Amino acid sequence: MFNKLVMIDVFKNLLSKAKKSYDEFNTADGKIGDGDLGITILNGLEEINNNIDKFKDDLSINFMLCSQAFVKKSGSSFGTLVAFAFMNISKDLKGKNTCDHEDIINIINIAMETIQERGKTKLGDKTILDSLSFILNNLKANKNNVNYSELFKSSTKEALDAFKGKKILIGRARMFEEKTKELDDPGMLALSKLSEVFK
Amino acid sequence: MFNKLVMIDVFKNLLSKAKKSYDEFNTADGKIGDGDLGITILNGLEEINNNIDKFKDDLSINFMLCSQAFVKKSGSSFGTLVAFAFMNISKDLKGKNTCDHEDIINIINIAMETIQERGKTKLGDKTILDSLSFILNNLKANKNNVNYSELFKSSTKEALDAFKGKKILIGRARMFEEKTKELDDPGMLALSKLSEVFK
Amino acid sequence: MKKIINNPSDFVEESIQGLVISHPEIYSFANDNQRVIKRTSKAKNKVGIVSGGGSGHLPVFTGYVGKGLLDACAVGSVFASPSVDQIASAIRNGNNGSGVLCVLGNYGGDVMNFEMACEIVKSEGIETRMIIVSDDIASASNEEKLKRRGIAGLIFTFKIAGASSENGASLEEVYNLTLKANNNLRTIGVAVSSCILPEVGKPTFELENDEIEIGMGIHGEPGIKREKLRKADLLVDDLCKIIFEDFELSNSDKVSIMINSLGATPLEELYIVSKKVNEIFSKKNIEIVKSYVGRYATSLEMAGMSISVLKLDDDLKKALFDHSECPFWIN
Amino acid sequence: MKKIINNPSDFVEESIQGLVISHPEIYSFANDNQRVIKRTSKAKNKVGIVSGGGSGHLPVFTGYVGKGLLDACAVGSVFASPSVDQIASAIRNGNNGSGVLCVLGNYGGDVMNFEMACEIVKSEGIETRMIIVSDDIASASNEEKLKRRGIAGLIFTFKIAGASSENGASLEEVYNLTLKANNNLRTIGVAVSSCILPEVGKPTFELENDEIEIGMGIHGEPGIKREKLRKADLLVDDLCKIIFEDFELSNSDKVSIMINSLGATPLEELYIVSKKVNEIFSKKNIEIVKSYVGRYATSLEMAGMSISVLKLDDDLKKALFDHSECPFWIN
Ligand SMILES: Nc1ncnc2c1ncn2[C@@H]1O[C@H](COP(=O)(O)OP(=O)(O)O)[C@@H](O)[C@H]1O
Ligand SMILES: Nc1ncnc2c1ncn2[C@@H]1O[C@H](COP(=O)(O)OP(=O)(O)O)[C@@H](O)[C@H]1O
Ligand SMILES: [Mg+2]
Ligand SMILES: [Mg+2]
Ligand SMILES: [Mg+2]
Ligand SMILES: [Mg+2]
Repeated sequence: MFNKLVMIDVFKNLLSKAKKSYDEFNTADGKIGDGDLGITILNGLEEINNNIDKFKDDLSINFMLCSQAFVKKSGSSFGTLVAFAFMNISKDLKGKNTCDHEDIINIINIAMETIQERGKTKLGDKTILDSLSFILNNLKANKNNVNYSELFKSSTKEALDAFKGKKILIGRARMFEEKTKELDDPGMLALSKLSEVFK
Repeated sequence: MFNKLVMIDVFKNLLSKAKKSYDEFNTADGKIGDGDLGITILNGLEEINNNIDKFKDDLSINFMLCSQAFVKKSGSSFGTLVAFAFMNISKDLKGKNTCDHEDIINIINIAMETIQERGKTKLGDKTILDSLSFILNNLKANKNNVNYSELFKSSTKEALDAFKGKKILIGRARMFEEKTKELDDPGMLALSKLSEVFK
Repeated sequence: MKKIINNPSDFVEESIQGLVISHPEIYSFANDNQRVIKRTSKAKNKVGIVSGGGSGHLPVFTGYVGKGLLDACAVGSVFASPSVDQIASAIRNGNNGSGVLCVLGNYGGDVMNFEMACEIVKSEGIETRMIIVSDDIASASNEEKLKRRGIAGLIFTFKIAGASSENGASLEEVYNLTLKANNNLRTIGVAVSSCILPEVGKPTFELENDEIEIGMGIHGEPGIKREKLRKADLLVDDLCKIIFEDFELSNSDKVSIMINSLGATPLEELYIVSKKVNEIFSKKNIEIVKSYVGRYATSLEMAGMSISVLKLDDDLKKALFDHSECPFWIN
Repeated sequence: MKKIINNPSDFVEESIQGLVISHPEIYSFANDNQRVIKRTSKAKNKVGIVSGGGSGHLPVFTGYVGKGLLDACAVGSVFASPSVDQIASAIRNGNNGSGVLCVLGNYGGDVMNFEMACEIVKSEGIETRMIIVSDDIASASNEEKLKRRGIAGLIFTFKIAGASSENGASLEEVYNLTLKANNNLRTIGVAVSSCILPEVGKPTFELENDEIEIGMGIHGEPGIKREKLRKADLLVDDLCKIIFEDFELSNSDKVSIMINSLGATPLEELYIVSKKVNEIFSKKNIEIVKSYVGRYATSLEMAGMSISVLKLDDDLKKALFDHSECPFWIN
């Protein structure tokens, strides 16, 4: 069950993972973009952790804090999309202190809708949207005794594998055409690495 | 005896020496100035050698060509002073095809006057003027069977030695005060190195 | 590259404070947001022109605030979009009661944040339109021109929008003229060495000693190809070929060009480039009505340059030459 | 530092050709000399203002040709004085029948060549005076101010001389006002990395990764001391101290300042410096009437910057703000 304490734990772990993967994320982004994905993720997570003692039982408040952290610290696409997603999740969770499986499905759904709307992305463009859709499908397929840690890890990995050999169709990467076939989308890669911390 | 053929020979040798000493002169000048003394000397001598087939028996014409070469190729103090000196020497040698010992004394005299006038330099400022004055004195002291090569070499070397421990009092170097005591004046150093080619 | 800075985290704040304190007659801080710069003498009854984007590109973006150019600008962190808040404040401050045209470069974060900010101010009664500048040939094919990034050509659109609004045009009219400018605009750039982000402290990318990158973006995003460094004339030939392949220009056309340094590349080199560009255009009988040569859109101390071409008609030409007041644009 | 150039030996010719072809309304070649740039619209009946010096410092020297600034300029090779011929031609071309003021930096080659050129044109009936600009505090003690080099402060003297001549002052009057400007002028600079001469192909000097050189000249001549790189505010504090020790400025004084990049140092850093300078001066109650921040006198792609202070009286202030026309000076 997801609640304030789990959320605090997750974001602490995410931060330490982001520190370790800082160079890897920047480098992956640098191959096809401006090389700031590590900065974006680290800055956002640091700012969340700076505010983690403001976390309340009401998860809505916490997601709003997370959104504000990314708004404040990031000006890159990834950070902006995450900020918008957290904001919409926050709105949806108003008054909620815990999340069950259905709520988690709902959260992923909201994130995906936000990214589609704001990022003007479609499924199949080889972005974080596709990683989320693998998570969503697996969440829907497994309702009992879910090991979320394993599910996130394997879903984001599956997504990476599924898109090997496909072109990235959005963002800065788009212009590299063939070259992007061999490369992982940096955002999808980051989600996969970061998923390793889920409990 | 100094004539057109000797002059051609001297300038050919000076050029090959200047090529070898290019870095040394730049570096010496770089310690206290803008590091272009090697460039100045090499460019000027290259331009002279480019025009060396225009040399005539009339030495006046040749010195004017030398002056024009330095005017054209150099904008640094050393090159400008040399250009002015060559011009005044040219004026003085009008119609002359050969120079004897007294003429050579006269040439050095004219060069020194030019430098004093144009460069607003005094003897003792630790510049090429002082090297020339050592040459002049030795020319005056030795009138018979002079080995000019040796005389130029030893005079310019004496000048360098005499000014060790003294401050440079003119040009860009002046501002370094104490530091210039340990350093040779780059112009004096260049004259000393270049003198090694005189026959 | 050694930087003359204080704490890297204060880099943006201090540099825009310096901008405002150095030119108080032109720039002022918005009252409600220290990342928003507005004109010191606010305009009246004209369409507001607002931009915003990452820092590290001065004079882009905020340097172009001034009469006849931008009314207000939101200042992001180095190479990062300003936040929705900041952009919304810039729009409010740039609004003179006649609607606001937002002119921005085509970057994911910027576009999303501007869209959001426009939605917010709409609910406050401010009408907005958006021009997403997309002049960088290297960043997408001609068929996908709308997906191209915005680089040095941005400045032309600022000038056109600013002049048009100053002349009393309506939001619709300003939008249309600026859209025409963006459609008539092409830029192709080349980077020869990297810059260093103050917070990162090492070069964003590395190029070999004899390598250049055609089409590199102003954040160090990879370009279309890495090639050998070659003589300026050959390079300019190739760059102009890329422009002409993308952009049909004919005999009687009039254009303005901008030869822009990414930072470290000195004016002397830009003029060597400009000479060749002028020769190439003149051979094609395309008239260069005006050349801008200098540092108009930079990437900190990156070395490299870009060539921009704006095809002019009478309206665009008039707007380009109209009076403006800002330390980075000479009429 | 990779250069976008053709043959190094064509560097100067091509860059000034580019300058002229890019801004034909401002600059023209002299008919008699391809190393002399003159105003496209020649002035009438005013004192001519002529400068000259080495290339590699754009906009200095020749970029400042234009109405209200220089009438003509002789262009030397990179970091080298123009020849006597070239200077004499510049004086002839800059002469409008009312005598010519030569304004140049204090460098051995330049001074000697200008003196010689002045003698030559005198025999042709052109009256000249010379102002040898000497603003660089680092290059000589206060007692020997006349021996100081001329660096970024040069531009102030161009502007003052140009404005004064444009207003119809006599040669004597223009000379006196420009001399006052030179006496009221101080500059102190710092280099953080070297440039590369096109013909040499390697850095003129090397600084350690954490080293800066206070007082380095614009040709890479050593400065007064090598120190550790430090925060911008501390550095500016020290540089201002050097200025105030040399130059008594008091409570009610009005000044103009120029924060000049040697080339690679970006505008953002200059504004961080300008912010601090403004704060320091404001604490001393010295009024900064106008700040110029940008690349006014460069050394190719050298990194570093200088701070110049011009103390103003009413005449100087008026001349500073007078109208002028050139791509590198905004009124
Ligand atoms: N419009 C979009 N829709 C979905 N995902 C996107 C979009 N733009 C970027 N991303 C994701 O973010 C990652 C890049 O993030 P980031 O470095 O922040 O972009 P940038 O620096 O170009 O603004 C991409 O790999 C992709 O997964
Ligand atoms: N005014 C002067 N009088 C005599 N010699 C001078 C003068 N100025 C320079 N020199 C000589 O020239 C040398 C430096 O030459 P150069 O590099 O051409 O100077 P710069 O580059 O500073 O113009 C000095 O070492 C000195 O010997
Ligand atoms: Mg990125
Ligand atoms: Mg980014
Ligand atoms: Mg020298
Ligand atoms: Mg020199």
